[in-house]
Amino acid sequence: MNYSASELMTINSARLLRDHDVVFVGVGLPNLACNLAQRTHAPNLLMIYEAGVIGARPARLPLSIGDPTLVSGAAAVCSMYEIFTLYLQRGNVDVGFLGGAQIDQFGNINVTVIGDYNHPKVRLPGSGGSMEIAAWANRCYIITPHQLRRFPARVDFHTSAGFLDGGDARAKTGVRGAGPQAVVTNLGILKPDANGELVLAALHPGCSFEQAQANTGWALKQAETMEVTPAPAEEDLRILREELDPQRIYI
Amino acid sequence: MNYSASELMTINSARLLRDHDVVFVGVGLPNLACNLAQRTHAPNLLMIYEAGVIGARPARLPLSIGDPTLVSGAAAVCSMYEIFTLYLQRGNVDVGFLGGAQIDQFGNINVTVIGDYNHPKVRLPGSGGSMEIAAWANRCYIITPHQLRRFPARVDFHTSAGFLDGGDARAKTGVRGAGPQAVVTNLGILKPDANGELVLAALHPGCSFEQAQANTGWALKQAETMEVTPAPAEEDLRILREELDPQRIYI
Amino acid sequence: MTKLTTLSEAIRQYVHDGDCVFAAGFTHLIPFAAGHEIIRQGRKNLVLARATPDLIYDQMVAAGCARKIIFSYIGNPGVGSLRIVRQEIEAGRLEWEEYSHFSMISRLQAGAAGLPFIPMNQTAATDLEKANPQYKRVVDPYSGREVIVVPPLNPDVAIVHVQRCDASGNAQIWGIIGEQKEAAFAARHVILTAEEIVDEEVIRSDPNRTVIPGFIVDAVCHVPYCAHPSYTQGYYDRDNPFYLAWDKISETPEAVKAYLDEWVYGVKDREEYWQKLGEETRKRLEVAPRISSPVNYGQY
Amino acid sequence: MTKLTTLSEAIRQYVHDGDCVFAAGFTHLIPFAAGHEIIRQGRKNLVLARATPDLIYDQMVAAGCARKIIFSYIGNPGVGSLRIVRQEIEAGRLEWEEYSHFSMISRLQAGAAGLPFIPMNQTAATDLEKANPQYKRVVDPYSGREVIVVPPLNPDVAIVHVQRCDASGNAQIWGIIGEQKEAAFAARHVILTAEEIVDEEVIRSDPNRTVIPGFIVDAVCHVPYCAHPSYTQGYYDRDNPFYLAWDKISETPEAVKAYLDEWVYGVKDREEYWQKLGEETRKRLEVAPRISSPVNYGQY
Repeated sequence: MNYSASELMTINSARLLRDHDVVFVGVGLPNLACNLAQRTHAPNLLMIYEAGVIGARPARLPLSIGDPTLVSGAAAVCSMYEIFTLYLQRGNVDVGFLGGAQIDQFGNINVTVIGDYNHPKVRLPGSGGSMEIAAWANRCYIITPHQLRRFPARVDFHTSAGFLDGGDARAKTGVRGAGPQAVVTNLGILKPDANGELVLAALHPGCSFEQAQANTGWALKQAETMEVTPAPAEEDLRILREELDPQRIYI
Repeated sequence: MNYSASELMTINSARLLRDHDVVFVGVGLPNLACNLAQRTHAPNLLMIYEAGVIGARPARLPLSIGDPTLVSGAAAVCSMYEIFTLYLQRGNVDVGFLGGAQIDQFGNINVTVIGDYNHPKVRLPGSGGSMEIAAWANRCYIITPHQLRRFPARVDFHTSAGFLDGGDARAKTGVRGAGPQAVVTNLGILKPDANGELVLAALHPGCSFEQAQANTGWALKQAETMEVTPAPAEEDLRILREELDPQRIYI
Repeated sequence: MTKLTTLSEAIRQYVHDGDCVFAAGFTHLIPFAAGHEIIRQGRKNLVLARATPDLIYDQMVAAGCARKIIFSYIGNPGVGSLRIVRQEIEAGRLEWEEYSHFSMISRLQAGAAGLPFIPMNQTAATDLEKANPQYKRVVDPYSGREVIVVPPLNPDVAIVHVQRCDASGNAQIWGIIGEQKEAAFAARHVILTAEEIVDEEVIRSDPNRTVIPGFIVDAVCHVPYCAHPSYTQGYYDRDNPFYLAWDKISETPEAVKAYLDEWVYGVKDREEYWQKLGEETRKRLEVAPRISSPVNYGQY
Repeated sequence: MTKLTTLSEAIRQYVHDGDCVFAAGFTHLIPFAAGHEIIRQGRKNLVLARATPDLIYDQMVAAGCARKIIFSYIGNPGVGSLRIVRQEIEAGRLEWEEYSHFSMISRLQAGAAGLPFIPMNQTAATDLEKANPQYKRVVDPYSGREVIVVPPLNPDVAIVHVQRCDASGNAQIWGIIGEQKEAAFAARHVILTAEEIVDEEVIRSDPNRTVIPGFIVDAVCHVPYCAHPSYTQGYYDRDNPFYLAWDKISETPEAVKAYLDEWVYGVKDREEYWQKLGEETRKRLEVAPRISSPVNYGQY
């Protein structure tokens, strides 16, 4: 069976979602993953969008976080201040999805700047919602291609917190969310160990530890029980290709 | 011409309102005064009700602060948190009306308790909105019958601030509103002097300083220029009696 | 996922002796039927929180349900004194914790927003601040001046009456919205009572009207006329004569007992209560329609 | 009292060189026509504040209107980089002040609420806090733990696009409401642009839908299609091909100049712009109706 890296990451991300999860969804692959999960094993998944949309039922693939298709037919709309207070800060969000230009050994994320903040070599978009999502969602998932430049040992800038320097550093800050629980890449899945360090927990079919290590900027450990992810099911691919992204914009 | 004390107080209160004033209205006499002003010299008066109603156009006399007649046909409705933040605390309210079981020499108001707070002799309703209205409306007006027990030299409890102990005591707190600008009674009108002390500034037709003094719990001073208020106009009385309170509930 | 249940079952499951209860609704949508059901089920030692206790808490206090009241204005709105709450406070038989409206609603806002405290500007009136140790001060780090702060209020259960909701609890309210949303988000459990349970497509035709999302709701109860003698905008009017009558009833323990016996203990549920009110009262509270102009969300 | 005027006159009167401008709208209702009019009138040294600068600020920065930008996310939404803002920041030619979305909107909320600061819980990510001295900390007097605070943002002028309002500026919005209300209440002056100016009876038929009351509004401008290439819920769709096209245009100064010459300086106003877009584009952005279920307010 043939599938793209995006399809592989989307399907593996969908598997991490549980029925009745309240998910803070981003556009692109997270949106596809949530819609896929809802059509398969998590029919009661509740999708919340940063723009203030609750229980969206997009009739078409949303092309931006504020696409009007998210609103028509949604259960509720609220203001931006409300989505960050009543929903996120209050602890009503189970899952947040994050991406990042850099993700480091302890799951910290940089989407702000490459180089010095005040004299940026590359100026990135900045936090948007990610600083608070990473802090306050019960669980966070990161979807990103596995490339060496994306996985440095340390991020240039802490836009959002993973496990900081590891150990109990995150817990000591009193932040409510449990932090990044998985990083889904095109090679496998990284998960934090007891010390908060991202270790390789699963490989996708046909991928090797050596590939993962070659694309990771620190000495990558393996989880005690290394798994191989099941290959994407035909039905999952059909839903992605025929129903969710027929124009193949993201997959 | 015959008129009641309530009519007299209402008409004199209405005169204090200016066109385009944004008024935080209470039910009862303040509501009548505002509606009278709007039908006479202040057609652009904007009425805001504590329950979160902006630009109300009540079709009947509202019997409580949350009467549904305030909402039907209003310009806007907002939450209670919003009425106190976006409107009052932000400084968008020109005029607030207050009443009180006790009003003292410096315009401080008590609607909380007679006697000791923890062992109340008479437990009154408490602040409601009045603590913040007295602090943050640009101007406050008090409507109350002139009775000795209502005008003690000092209130038992500072529910809302007038000029505190006088002088610059209020200004020093940094509170934005200018405080009580007039107390309209059935005998006349008290206004704060430069020291914040309430002095008799006007008498209604046929009322005397001696009457006012006899019903005031401190040595009442007279303003430099004492006025006699014009008698209620026939048209004002007609509007009150025929249009605003035909069942004579408040007047 | 349906959360439909009876009010009696919802109260049984989510209101326990000793709980802090927030029966929401600023002058509008006051869930009287829920208060009556709590009385019928004999709950004790409740902490009753509401900006304006209104007749609902006066009756619950009279029935012996409460140990403490948290409020910002105790009056019979538009009528006068709230006799029973007042008398119990004066007699030292009821604990109380008191705020201004703004600090009361700020506590709920902090509770709903997940904040450890929320600031307010000073009012120069400091006696309540001295009387209630929940008020504290914090220095504004920008100006060096002090602001007043209050801690979050997170009731064990909020009871919120709404005009319409779907079976999952996505709820729409119009007219005075008071603190309905904040109460629901602040509370640990949420019981909705609704004039109408509608198809979810009605709710989803106007998502901006939704004040409470279903996923924070525990129980959805179809209780028409739940708010009588207060009102529901567009459904029925405030029963002002009853507010006046209560002023008399609450003057004597005998009259209060007779009222509770007849109108609370003596009826099974709100439907029986509503029928018992009689044709004339029901007729008097009817309102003629005044319909909103629709808006277009567009098919995208 | 009517506040109707032209957009050109409103910009002339309420937007001055050096002002802090908040052109509101989170992904929706972005007042592009107002941005273009500001460019045409040649304003300089503006401080441009918005959570997401979007193409509107990219174009205003390109046209030399801005000295500084206040933001929480600089991207071409759904497309990629916001090239001009990014390049001016990288080149050190544009000052910037940066927040997360939540702290950005908290600044507006503090500004709208009249508060000297507003708290947020900690996020454990402290680099932005270190980079931006506007962030400060305050000790929660209840727990002894620190919270993060930001000061109010009070722009000189907010420009808010709405679906409908009356001539006095009582404005109704549906779809994503973002920070429209907070921006209006926080700002010293408010310019409304509206798809439709309606009779006040339309507004007053549904007061709960009103987000901005007219009395805080300075100017009301009837500007259909103001938000293109962003969108107005129920009126027209987002012009996604233009968002993609801007990614190419903004690669070279020549293409940007040609764009501004043709589509901003080269047209008189939004109506000319909209006609110039052509029948095909206009047709492509049309949306079929999807109407809200009405509600009943009742005649009281």
